[in-house]
Amino acid sequence: MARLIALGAFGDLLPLQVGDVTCTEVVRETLFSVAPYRGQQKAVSAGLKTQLGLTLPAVGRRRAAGDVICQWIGHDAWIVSAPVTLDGLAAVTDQSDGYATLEITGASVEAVLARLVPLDLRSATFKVNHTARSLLGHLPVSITRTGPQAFEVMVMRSMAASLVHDLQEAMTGVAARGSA
Amino acid sequence: MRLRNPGQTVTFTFDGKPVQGVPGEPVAAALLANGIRLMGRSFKYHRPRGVMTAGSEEPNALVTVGRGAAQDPNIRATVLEVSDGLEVFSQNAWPSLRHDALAVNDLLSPFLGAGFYYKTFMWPASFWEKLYEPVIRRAAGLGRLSGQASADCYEKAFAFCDLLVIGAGPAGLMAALTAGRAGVDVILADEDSAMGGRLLREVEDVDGRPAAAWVADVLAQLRALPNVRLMPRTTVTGAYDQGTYGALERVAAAGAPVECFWRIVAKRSVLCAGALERPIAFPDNDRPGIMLAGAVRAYVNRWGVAPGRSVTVFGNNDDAHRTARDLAAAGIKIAGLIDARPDVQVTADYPVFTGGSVTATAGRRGLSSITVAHQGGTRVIQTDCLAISGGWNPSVHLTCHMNGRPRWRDDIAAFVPTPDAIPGMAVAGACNGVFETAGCLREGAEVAAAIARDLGFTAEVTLPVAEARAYAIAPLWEIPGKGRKWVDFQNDVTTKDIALSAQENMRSVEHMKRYTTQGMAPDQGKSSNVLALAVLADLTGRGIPETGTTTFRPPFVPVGIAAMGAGGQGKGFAPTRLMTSHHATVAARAPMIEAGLWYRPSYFPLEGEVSWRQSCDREVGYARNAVGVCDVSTLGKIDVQGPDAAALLDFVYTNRMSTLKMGRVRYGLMLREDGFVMDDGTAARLGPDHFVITTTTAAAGQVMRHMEFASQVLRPDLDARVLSVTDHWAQFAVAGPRAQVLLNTVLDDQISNEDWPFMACGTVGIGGVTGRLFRISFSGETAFEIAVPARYGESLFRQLVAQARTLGGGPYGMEALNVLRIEKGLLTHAELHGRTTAFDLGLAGMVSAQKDCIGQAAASRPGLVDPARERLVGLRAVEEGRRLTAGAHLFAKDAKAVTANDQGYVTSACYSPTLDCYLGLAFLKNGPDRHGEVIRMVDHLRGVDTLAEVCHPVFFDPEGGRARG
Amino acid sequence: MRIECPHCGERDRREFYYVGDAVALARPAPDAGPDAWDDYLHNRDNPAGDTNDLWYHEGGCGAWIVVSRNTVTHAVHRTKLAQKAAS
Amino acid sequence: MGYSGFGIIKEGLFGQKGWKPLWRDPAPKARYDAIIIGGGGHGLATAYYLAREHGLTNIAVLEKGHIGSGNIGRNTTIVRANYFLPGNQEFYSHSLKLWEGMERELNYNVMHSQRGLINLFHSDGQRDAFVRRGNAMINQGDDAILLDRDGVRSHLPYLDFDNARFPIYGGLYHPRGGTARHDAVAWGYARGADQRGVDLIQNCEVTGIDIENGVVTGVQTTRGPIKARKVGIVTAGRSGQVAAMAGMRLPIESHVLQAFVTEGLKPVIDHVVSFGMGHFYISQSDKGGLVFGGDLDFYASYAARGNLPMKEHVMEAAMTLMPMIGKARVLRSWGGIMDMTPDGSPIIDTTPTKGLFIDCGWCYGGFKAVPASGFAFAHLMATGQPHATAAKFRLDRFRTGVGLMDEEGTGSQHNLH
Repeated sequence: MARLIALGAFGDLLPLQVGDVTCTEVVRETLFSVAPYRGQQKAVSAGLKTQLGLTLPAVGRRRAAGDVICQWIGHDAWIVSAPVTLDGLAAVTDQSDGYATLEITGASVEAVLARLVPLDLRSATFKVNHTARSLLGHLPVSITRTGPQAFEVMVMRSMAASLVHDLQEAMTGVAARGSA
Repeated sequence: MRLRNPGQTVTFTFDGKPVQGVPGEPVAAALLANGIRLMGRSFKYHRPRGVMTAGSEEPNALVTVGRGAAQDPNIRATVLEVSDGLEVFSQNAWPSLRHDALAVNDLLSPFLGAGFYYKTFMWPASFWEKLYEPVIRRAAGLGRLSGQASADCYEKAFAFCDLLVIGAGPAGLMAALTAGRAGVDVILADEDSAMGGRLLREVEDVDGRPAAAWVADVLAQLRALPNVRLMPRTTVTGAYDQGTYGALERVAAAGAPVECFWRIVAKRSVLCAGALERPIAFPDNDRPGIMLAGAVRAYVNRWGVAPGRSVTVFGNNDDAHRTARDLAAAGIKIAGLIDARPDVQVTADYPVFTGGSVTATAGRRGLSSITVAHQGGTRVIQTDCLAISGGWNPSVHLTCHMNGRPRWRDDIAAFVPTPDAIPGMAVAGACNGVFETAGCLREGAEVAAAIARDLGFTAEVTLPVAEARAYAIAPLWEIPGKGRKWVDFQNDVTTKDIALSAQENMRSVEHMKRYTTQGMAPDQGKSSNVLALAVLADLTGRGIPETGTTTFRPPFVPVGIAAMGAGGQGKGFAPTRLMTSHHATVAARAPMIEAGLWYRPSYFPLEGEVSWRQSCDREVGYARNAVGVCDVSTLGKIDVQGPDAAALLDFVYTNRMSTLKMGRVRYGLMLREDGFVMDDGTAARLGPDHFVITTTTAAAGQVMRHMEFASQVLRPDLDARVLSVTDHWAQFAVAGPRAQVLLNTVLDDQISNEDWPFMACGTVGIGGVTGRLFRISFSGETAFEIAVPARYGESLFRQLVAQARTLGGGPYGMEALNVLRIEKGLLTHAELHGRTTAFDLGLAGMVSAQKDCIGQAAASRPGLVDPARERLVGLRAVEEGRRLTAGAHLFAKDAKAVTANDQGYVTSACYSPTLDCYLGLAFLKNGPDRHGEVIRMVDHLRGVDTLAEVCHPVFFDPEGGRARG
Repeated sequence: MRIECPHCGERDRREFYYVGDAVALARPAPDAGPDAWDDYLHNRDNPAGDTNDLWYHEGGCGAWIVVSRNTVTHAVHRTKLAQKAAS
Repeated sequence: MGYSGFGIIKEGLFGQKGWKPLWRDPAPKARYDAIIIGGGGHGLATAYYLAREHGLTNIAVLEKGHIGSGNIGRNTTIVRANYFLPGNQEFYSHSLKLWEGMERELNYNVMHSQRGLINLFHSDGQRDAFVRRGNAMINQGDDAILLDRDGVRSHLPYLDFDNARFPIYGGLYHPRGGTARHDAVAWGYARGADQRGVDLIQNCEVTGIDIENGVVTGVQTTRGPIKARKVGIVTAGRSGQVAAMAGMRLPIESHVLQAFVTEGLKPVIDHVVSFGMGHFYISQSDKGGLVFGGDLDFYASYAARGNLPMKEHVMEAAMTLMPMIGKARVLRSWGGIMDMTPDGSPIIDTTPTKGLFIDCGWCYGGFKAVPASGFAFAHLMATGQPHATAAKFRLDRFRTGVGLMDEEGTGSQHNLH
């Protein structure tokens, strides 16, 4: 009989602070991807409303109800942070351990991300609860603005160390400039 | 000589000698201030050279900065800012800048004209690599790399804006101000350390104030606008598609990355890059002390440095007079002004020669005198600085980056940009051929206002009062007469070279460029291109427009590889993917090897083992005799769900998956549409509409893309969803006769052979955690793969390994895995290398003829099913002690090892501890028909030449009884 | 180079994988014969001008996209989801 | 006139007045025995060998721009014979032999420098694949040496052996590989062809191919119609357009490949180095510039210019492999139009139109092939039979699947070779 110990995705790499920017691990017990079958998007949205109190957000958006989030994650797919039952309506796949997620915050956070992400993440164009799939350096990521100076970055769990490496390099460069 | 009290100074060194400089000024200014005119040697003839310009276009004053790993060659002394302790060295001179041995080339110049090397150095053949080329290479080149990695940091970044203004001279400042006030999101980038462009260099008033004061005022206004971002020290280096621009920033902050390469995305842009002055071709026009007139004014007006004590000015336009005026105002002696235009009326208290030209110069290491031919005769003038102005060339470079061709304007004797050469880019000011301040200010403002309105803003144009006067120029390219007249100073190309090029029918401008090397030096012909093609046009009798230009290409200024490649150094080049067992594996001292982006253990050495083979053989024994544990999480895992999931799998796999029973796994083969094998793996059916398939580690990304392609592009009629779950699951192979025993130590419910037959799959509990169990084997043994959510991966791995050790087993790495699979004739990408078919692999039976699948049609091409193809076989070494090696080629037993006799090649080979002999997998012509034949295997590279017996590729347990156990 | 993803908006070229001509949308029947399959797999109009080709938003949302663009100027005229173009 | 060191001295003393044009600028005649469309390296070499090997001198090369304005003047100048698949092996082996005699044959110094090429590998699997290649090279009579990590270090001490993302396991060393001055190859063949009577006609764009009853009769050009019973298409990235004039659809997609050169530097890289994992290759020109490149931009293009992502990727590869290169500055980048085939190997063949021949599909490896391509294409045009070294470069191999030469193993996606 085994006794399995759960470990975080980032090990002891986080938290990390350089200059005025800090990265901390975001832990969500469960994550499920939801990919509605053909013609079932409305039904899926209704199902989520009933079960989680959240409907499917638009492309490029996240919705939250309390701790539960529902976020667009790609072509015809969303991700929710609580178990859902959508039999026959959508492909629901357990991704609870598929991602490493961190939050990056601080006054220079946009400058740090501008070193790595080929998106206009300035607050005028990329607002709170806007989410995008893109690259961070060479890593495929999902990036969401969670506050005026805060973003959440999700990366494939196996790439967690690379994510921290790339962010740390950018954070160090930005901090050394004094102000960006 | 300094014209004003410098105040605070810093000390740097030039070739080891201390020099005083003023913070912020370029090294070239400091050297001139200290009377140092000789700053470099030319590329080919090693001619003494001084500074010629005051900007990044400098062809002569290239220096090396720093030493050791920090050594930085080919830095423009006109851009490099002085700082305390800066070490500056001249380059391309030996033993010293003053006494350069290779200056002998200058004496040999009659023999070293354009393209001389194409005509000689051909005999004897071997002398090229041994003698001629090494000598040429040593003489050529400019600065020297240290050969070591620098410790300096570089970075890259992205920026976005509505409007990118390129250049902060009068046009750029007005453009940024006008658009910025309108509320447009503006980036203003300028390559200088201070913004203002020409206004910092010229003596004139704007809005009733000295121009520099007006600039300061505008910059203050711009800084106060939150929608305007100022990027000084930032050169826009290239224009790319859809409004993407490259830009290089020289970061000023100490300790910060030294350079940042920006990718700027702009809805619109305005090019306000100004203009570059051009020289005139007259004999020996390259001596230190001969400078462009605008540069002379910049040193005098901006930096307060006199480039000479007795200055002469030579030009074909009014800037010559402006130069003399500024020099006189600064109290510098003017030894003469030569205006090539005969009809100019000038009164001045210095000698003026209208209709004159400079016909000779003297002074080996610095100008001492010039000879002037004028309407009244010839005169020799003693002078240590000659300011020349052949007119201005608009900086059209960026507008040519998308193959735009500039057009010639006769009235200003210059090329100007073709409108809309870059989509979204407008052009304003001097780079558009407007050579007076008022016009630049107006054009910058008006162009920006129009863009602002286009973008939906309300813009007003408010213009300051400024100098407005016509640009009066009489084209003058080459002064007639004998002597060498430099056109391309950097590459030592003279008018004679261009003439020889034309004489040899290298008359197209591209041929001339490539034959003479004009325009191919670091300055990319910024000062020489127009002059060169004008000279060529004269020689060929074609006009300048007909002659045309060569193409300006990015980057506008040279960009360091470290800047554009920032982040790539070391491990930054590609992501690394780590298995959940990574730390435990490293702790076990397993050497890690790359598998795609992943790191996997090669083997797990035990105390006392001295070679990898010992460890490998032991680990093979675990699986064959006890139990081995291997992390296989790197294999791609793709979840396929939906009403048509089975149909989609039938379409992407050669064999049928729709007939697979729930709770069962099937081996599957995927083809590319061209009929060759793409990948193999397994499909497990978890529910009626739910499968999880595995891919090889190497092909995981490709298969995912392929599945999406099949689903979205080829079969959108099928309702199925495809998702990678590779990272969610940590998955471990447990292989060996005691695999089941081991599993039962960790599983919540005991399993038996009856419940979990070969190729069964299902859900299991491990310490209360829900996992998956697959009874599949890549070793030929009784084997399972057990999967748990990744957060539990490390924990499960440690427990499996610990339990395995108690059962006489342990972890195994890639080496053992490879041996185990070769013994069983199982395939990896050594065999699935993209050129092999199911037929070649003996798997033709897996290609169902009853249904359509990707690759099926093309796989039936005659060339893909020819029995004579190289097809998979096993090889068993037959000579005692002789190994088989992967990469060796195969020949008939008595044939010579030459291409004509080539029968195939070995893809995988190993020593099999199980069978105590060397085994190989190979592709052999007609292979399956040749079992039992002894063939010759030759690996020239490794020095192996041996015999092997052809056999079936499954060497061990061919009946497969062990896996079914 | 920037390409409009129908989901994500205009994105940098680095986020995309390119496969080639959108001929892929017109996959022949299995029994269409060697010439049809040869054309499909190998032969291309390869225009110096406007073309339709297939891109995959691999570093983004994972959509396959038909891009109408010009091979000489690199102008991008239109894009649409391959899923819609194909069905 | 012949070129020699003596000539250099004589002309140096007498003001260079004696040098003659490298080629004439003849007006096109109404009729030739054969026409070559395309005045690039392959076309000029074809004309040269038609004249020299087959005595066909009443021929013209039609070039829409200037001689050598295509990929011959845009490549990274690498010359090698390190292929491993039948068809390619014998062809490139032949080509390298022609290179080795080229300068004396053409009396023109193309600066062919056999400085050695090292292909690096980064895993055991890659080593085995390179061993297969190296053994094929030796079977073919060419040279190859397997270097281990220390062997690579002795040649290339400046590589990052400690921190590179993909560690250096070793390399395949091809001592006879090297570089040449690309433009000079075009000029040398042009001069040689011209001396043998070939008309090189610049600024003459072919606008149509005349075919009567399935037989070629001549071409239409911007300088008027020209008759010929044999026409060879040698137009690289533009092959699709020209072939379309004859109603052909080719297995070719045209792609942009970028290349880069740095400012002049004192000797620092003495070999040609190729980094397969990073798709990066580099050598140093005799003038001192580091000449390097990487992969295609990967999208079909005729723009002869590329975009930033691939530039950055190439520079990042340089930085992980040889970080000492960081302070070298790129002064120019450009692009060529690559005629990519579905297996990455070329086509030298007849066409369905009698008298019309085609030589294309060189992908981004055409430079080293110039002499053998010209040699084989001339043989095909003159005799109607493929030359033994190029017999496998068949147009129909894709339809039949017979004799595919997919060195990369990436299959029928044009941009992956």
